[in-house]
Amino acid sequence: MTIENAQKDIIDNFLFFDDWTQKYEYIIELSKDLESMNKELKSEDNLIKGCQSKVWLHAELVDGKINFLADSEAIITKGIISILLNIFNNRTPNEILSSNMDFIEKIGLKEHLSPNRANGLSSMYKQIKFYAIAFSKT
Amino acid sequence: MTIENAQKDIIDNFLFFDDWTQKYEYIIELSKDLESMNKELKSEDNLIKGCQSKVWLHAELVDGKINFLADSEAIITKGIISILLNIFNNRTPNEILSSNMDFIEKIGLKEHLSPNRANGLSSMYKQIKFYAIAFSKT
Amino acid sequence: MNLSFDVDSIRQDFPILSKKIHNKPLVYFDNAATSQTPVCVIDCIKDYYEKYNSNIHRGVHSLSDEATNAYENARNKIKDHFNINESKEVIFTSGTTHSINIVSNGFSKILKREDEIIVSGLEHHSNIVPWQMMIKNNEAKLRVIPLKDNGELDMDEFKNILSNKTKIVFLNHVSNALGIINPIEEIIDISHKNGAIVLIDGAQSAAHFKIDLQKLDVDFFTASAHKLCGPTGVGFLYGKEELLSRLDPLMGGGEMISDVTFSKTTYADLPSKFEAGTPNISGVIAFGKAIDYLNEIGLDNIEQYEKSLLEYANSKLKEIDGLKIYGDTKNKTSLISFNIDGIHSYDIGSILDKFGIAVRTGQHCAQPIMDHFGIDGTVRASFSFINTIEEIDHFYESLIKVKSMLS
Amino acid sequence: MNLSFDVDSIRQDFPILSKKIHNKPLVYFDNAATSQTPVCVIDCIKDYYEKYNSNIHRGVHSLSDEATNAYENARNKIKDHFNINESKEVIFTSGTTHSINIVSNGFSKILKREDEIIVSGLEHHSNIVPWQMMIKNNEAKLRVIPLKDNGELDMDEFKNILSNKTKIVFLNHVSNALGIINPIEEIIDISHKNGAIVLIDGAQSAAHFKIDLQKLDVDFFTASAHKLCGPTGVGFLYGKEELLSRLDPLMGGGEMISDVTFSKTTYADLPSKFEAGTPNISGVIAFGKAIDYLNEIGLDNIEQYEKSLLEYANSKLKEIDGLKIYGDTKNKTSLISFNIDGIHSYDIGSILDKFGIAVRTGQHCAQPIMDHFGIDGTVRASFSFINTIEEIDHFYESLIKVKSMLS
Ligand SMILES: Cc1ncc(COP(=O)(O)O)c(C=O)c1O
Ligand SMILES: Cc1ncc(COP(=O)(O)O)c(C=O)c1O
Repeated sequence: MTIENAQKDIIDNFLFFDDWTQKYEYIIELSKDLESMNKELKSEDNLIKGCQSKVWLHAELVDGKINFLADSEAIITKGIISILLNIFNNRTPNEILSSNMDFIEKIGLKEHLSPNRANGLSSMYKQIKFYAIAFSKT
Repeated sequence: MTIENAQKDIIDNFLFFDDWTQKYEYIIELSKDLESMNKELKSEDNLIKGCQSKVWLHAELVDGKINFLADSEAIITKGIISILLNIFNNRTPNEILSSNMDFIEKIGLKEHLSPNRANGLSSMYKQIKFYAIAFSKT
Repeated sequence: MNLSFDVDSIRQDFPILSKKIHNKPLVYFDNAATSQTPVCVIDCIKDYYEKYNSNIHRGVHSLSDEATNAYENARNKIKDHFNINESKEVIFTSGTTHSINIVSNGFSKILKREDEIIVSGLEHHSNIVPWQMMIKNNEAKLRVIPLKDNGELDMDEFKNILSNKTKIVFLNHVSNALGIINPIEEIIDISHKNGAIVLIDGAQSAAHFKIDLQKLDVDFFTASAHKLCGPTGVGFLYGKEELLSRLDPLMGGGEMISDVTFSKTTYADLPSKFEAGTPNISGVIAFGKAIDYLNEIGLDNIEQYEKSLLEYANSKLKEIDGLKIYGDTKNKTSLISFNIDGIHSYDIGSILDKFGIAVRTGQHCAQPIMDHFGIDGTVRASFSFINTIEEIDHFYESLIKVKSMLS
Repeated sequence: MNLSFDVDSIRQDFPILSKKIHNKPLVYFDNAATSQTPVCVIDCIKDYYEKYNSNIHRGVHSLSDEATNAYENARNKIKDHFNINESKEVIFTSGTTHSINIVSNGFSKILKREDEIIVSGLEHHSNIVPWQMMIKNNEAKLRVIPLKDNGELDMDEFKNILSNKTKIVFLNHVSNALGIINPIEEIIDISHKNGAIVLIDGAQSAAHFKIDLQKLDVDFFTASAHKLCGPTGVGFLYGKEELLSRLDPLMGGGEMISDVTFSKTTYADLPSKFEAGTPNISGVIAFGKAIDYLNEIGLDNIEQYEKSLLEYANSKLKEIDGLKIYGDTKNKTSLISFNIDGIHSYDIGSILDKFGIAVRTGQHCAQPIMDHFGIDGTVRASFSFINTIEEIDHFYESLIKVKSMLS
């Protein structure tokens, strides 16, 4: 499945919901799917700056694809990370670099895209791209 | 003549004028009445701070009364000084200290009373009072 | 409920209160971050730009006169409101942070290696960093008044660390993170007896009760307009004339000098010395208007009304299982800092927003206080006289829903 | 006359232009001191306080998001307008004076005793004092580019004093006292070849023609919103990222740090490092709006129209016997600084005010320039795109009357 298709799937999933409560309940559900992250990986180095709740993101290149591990203290943030990793995990650097984040607006989570440092989504995406750039050079 | 009466006289004089042009022409006339000030008296010490055009004020106590000498580079300022000295020259410190400046508003020169540092009238009056205080202590 | 206080009619003064957030009426509980602005203050700014916008001081024309008069008039309003001795002791700044930096920078050359500065453990960032920057220069020592378990300052420890080495004592009047009102009268008194100068940060106090600076006999005091129903980008620093005169200015520029040649500069008198460059003219004038507005309502009325809001909110919130309030002491302003067991403050804040409720979450620029309680942050609901009992009920009910969603 | 430029309809955008001064229509020729404010900028401020006033950054609620977005959006507008590489190179300040102090203070620890700073002889106070304050600390040397008889910088002398000791070259783009446009392209080029950093003060230039900072390759640049149709109390400092990163901040406070404990502080990234405390949020947002407004009219149109105003005013004023213009050079903005033989500038200004005409008189915060011409001050009439040929005619006729009254 391409990144685009994965994003479409998520948009479709969110189309089911009538109101924000259901959306948020779904996000909270998704947070539970997130693969757990080792304590050692929750290091200063992996901490993403610019998020109000702490967010850690770790990446490794395996067979040309990037494996992400991430976690957060806040459950909503965790749910959103889970959505992001659904899309960006196990992709090649190039796939990631040619992606965009328009789908966030389409699923009605635009507020999480704000440059406001309280919301970490744009910081997370930046960091994911940053890893992609770094690994595409290796 | 008391200070109050001198102020009344000036108010009366200004009542003659229909418009500001006449008032200003009168002020310019008055500037010529100002007793000339010796160059040595135009010293740094006698310079009044807070006026946009340079204003010097010198004072001496003679027989319990204060003799003022003043000058300015700007003719309008000089005219206004002339009005002030008409009122405050040759007065005892106490006379000066119990005076006020309401007449300025009455003759329509209120703009010159503004705390704006460009206009020196309030600074001049302050300085006159300052001398009065100083001499009342001697 | 205080009957002399008509909150419904007061709310009419605040255009923003008709705003909808996610289709819900805005419930603004972030007053400690910035206050909302009454229409008279907004109109005052509009009026300035429509009728007498002009650079001030040294201008020869009428507009400049009008703007200068209004600006200096605002200075007098601050002077009167805080019972300051002379208007030249009021320095307009761009806010509390700027004010504090003026003082810390000013003392940076006066203090020496053996000297000590005491800061409370209840401080906002803005109160710590300027002093850390300062002691890099003079190697003075920064000492901290520790907190007791409940979040109050440990006054015994304060007396212990205070000595004749102490040159400056420095703390906020009210903690922005907890709302605790510090015993500044006692601190000023003891500090003065030890020969130390006291700077009080009134950013969180000035909006909530009347303050008499001469009576306090404090050496420096500062607050920000944007927390006092005024505009952003303006505040004031009060300092005793004799002390202000001793300090070098933080910034150099027009107006703050009386004479310039390329080889020498003479500083102008107070307050100009500290007001380099074109100030926030409309902001200062509107700040004056905001002070008028607060006085029309009356700070005593505000204090009383807010106290009743706090009591009500306290009792409601304590009904919620697992909700823990930090700094729940007797002497505080209408602010509640809390957490709910097992739920992150960010999650609570995000979902409250969906209910139209604006609270702040996180560390509130006060990491050391968070460290004291061993937590990462709190939810901070800060009330003001524009809030109502009904809003607190809505807050309570929303919290119940948040809790059920998140646990 | 430029036909594509409809000054009458533009004047409708400025509410203050319907003001009467002493019963005469306001003729505002003090644009160099502060520009007037179009209704869209006033409405933008009103809108902020009525609809989304909130403290920015780190807020979890919608209002804070909205305000933060608008604030950062304004940063992008400044970036685009001045063709800056990255938005984090745009630091919001309280104005040009503040900006300059950030740079001079930042370099104060970097410069050493043997180092030199070159400042032009055409400077505003704000440009001299910060460096005088700075060299008190590091004993660097301040050197001055002298003026030629006509008021232009003596470029030969500049090349003479420039050496490998020169670390910083510092001048205004346009002189506020005379309106002369300095050859900054050449100065930047020569300075860079000598390894010196250049800071340009654009307070008097940015309103009058288009400026491309990447093309100029200047190291630092600053301007004030209140001279750009924006509000008071806000401006910006541009700096190349690498240089800004090297400088310590002028002020410490919230937002400008990423980590605080009582023992250590880590500065945050750009631009936050230099934006301590709550900024002038409404001011910054309205500054962005003002930039939009100027771009709607088009700075090229403004430049051309103002040029025609200047030419006309120049030719009229020169008809007046005994009137002497200072800095009457080819390359200047629409500003005329003059005296009339035997009459003090203050007298001229006072009486012009009675005719509704606002000019500035005195030294224009530029005593050294006055000393250069051996005068005490001038009358300064500074025009902008809101002025008309008819206003200049009225100015001319009023000057004739002033002259007859005063001589
Ligand atoms: C050339 C120049 N530099 C600096 C300034 C100071 O700007 P501000 O007062 O906005 O800080 C001015 C303002 O008059 C100016 O004309
Ligand atoms: C106690 C305290 N001090 C200082 C500040 C900083 O004030 P400003 O951001 O207006 O400079 C704040 C603002 O949050 C505060 O709460």
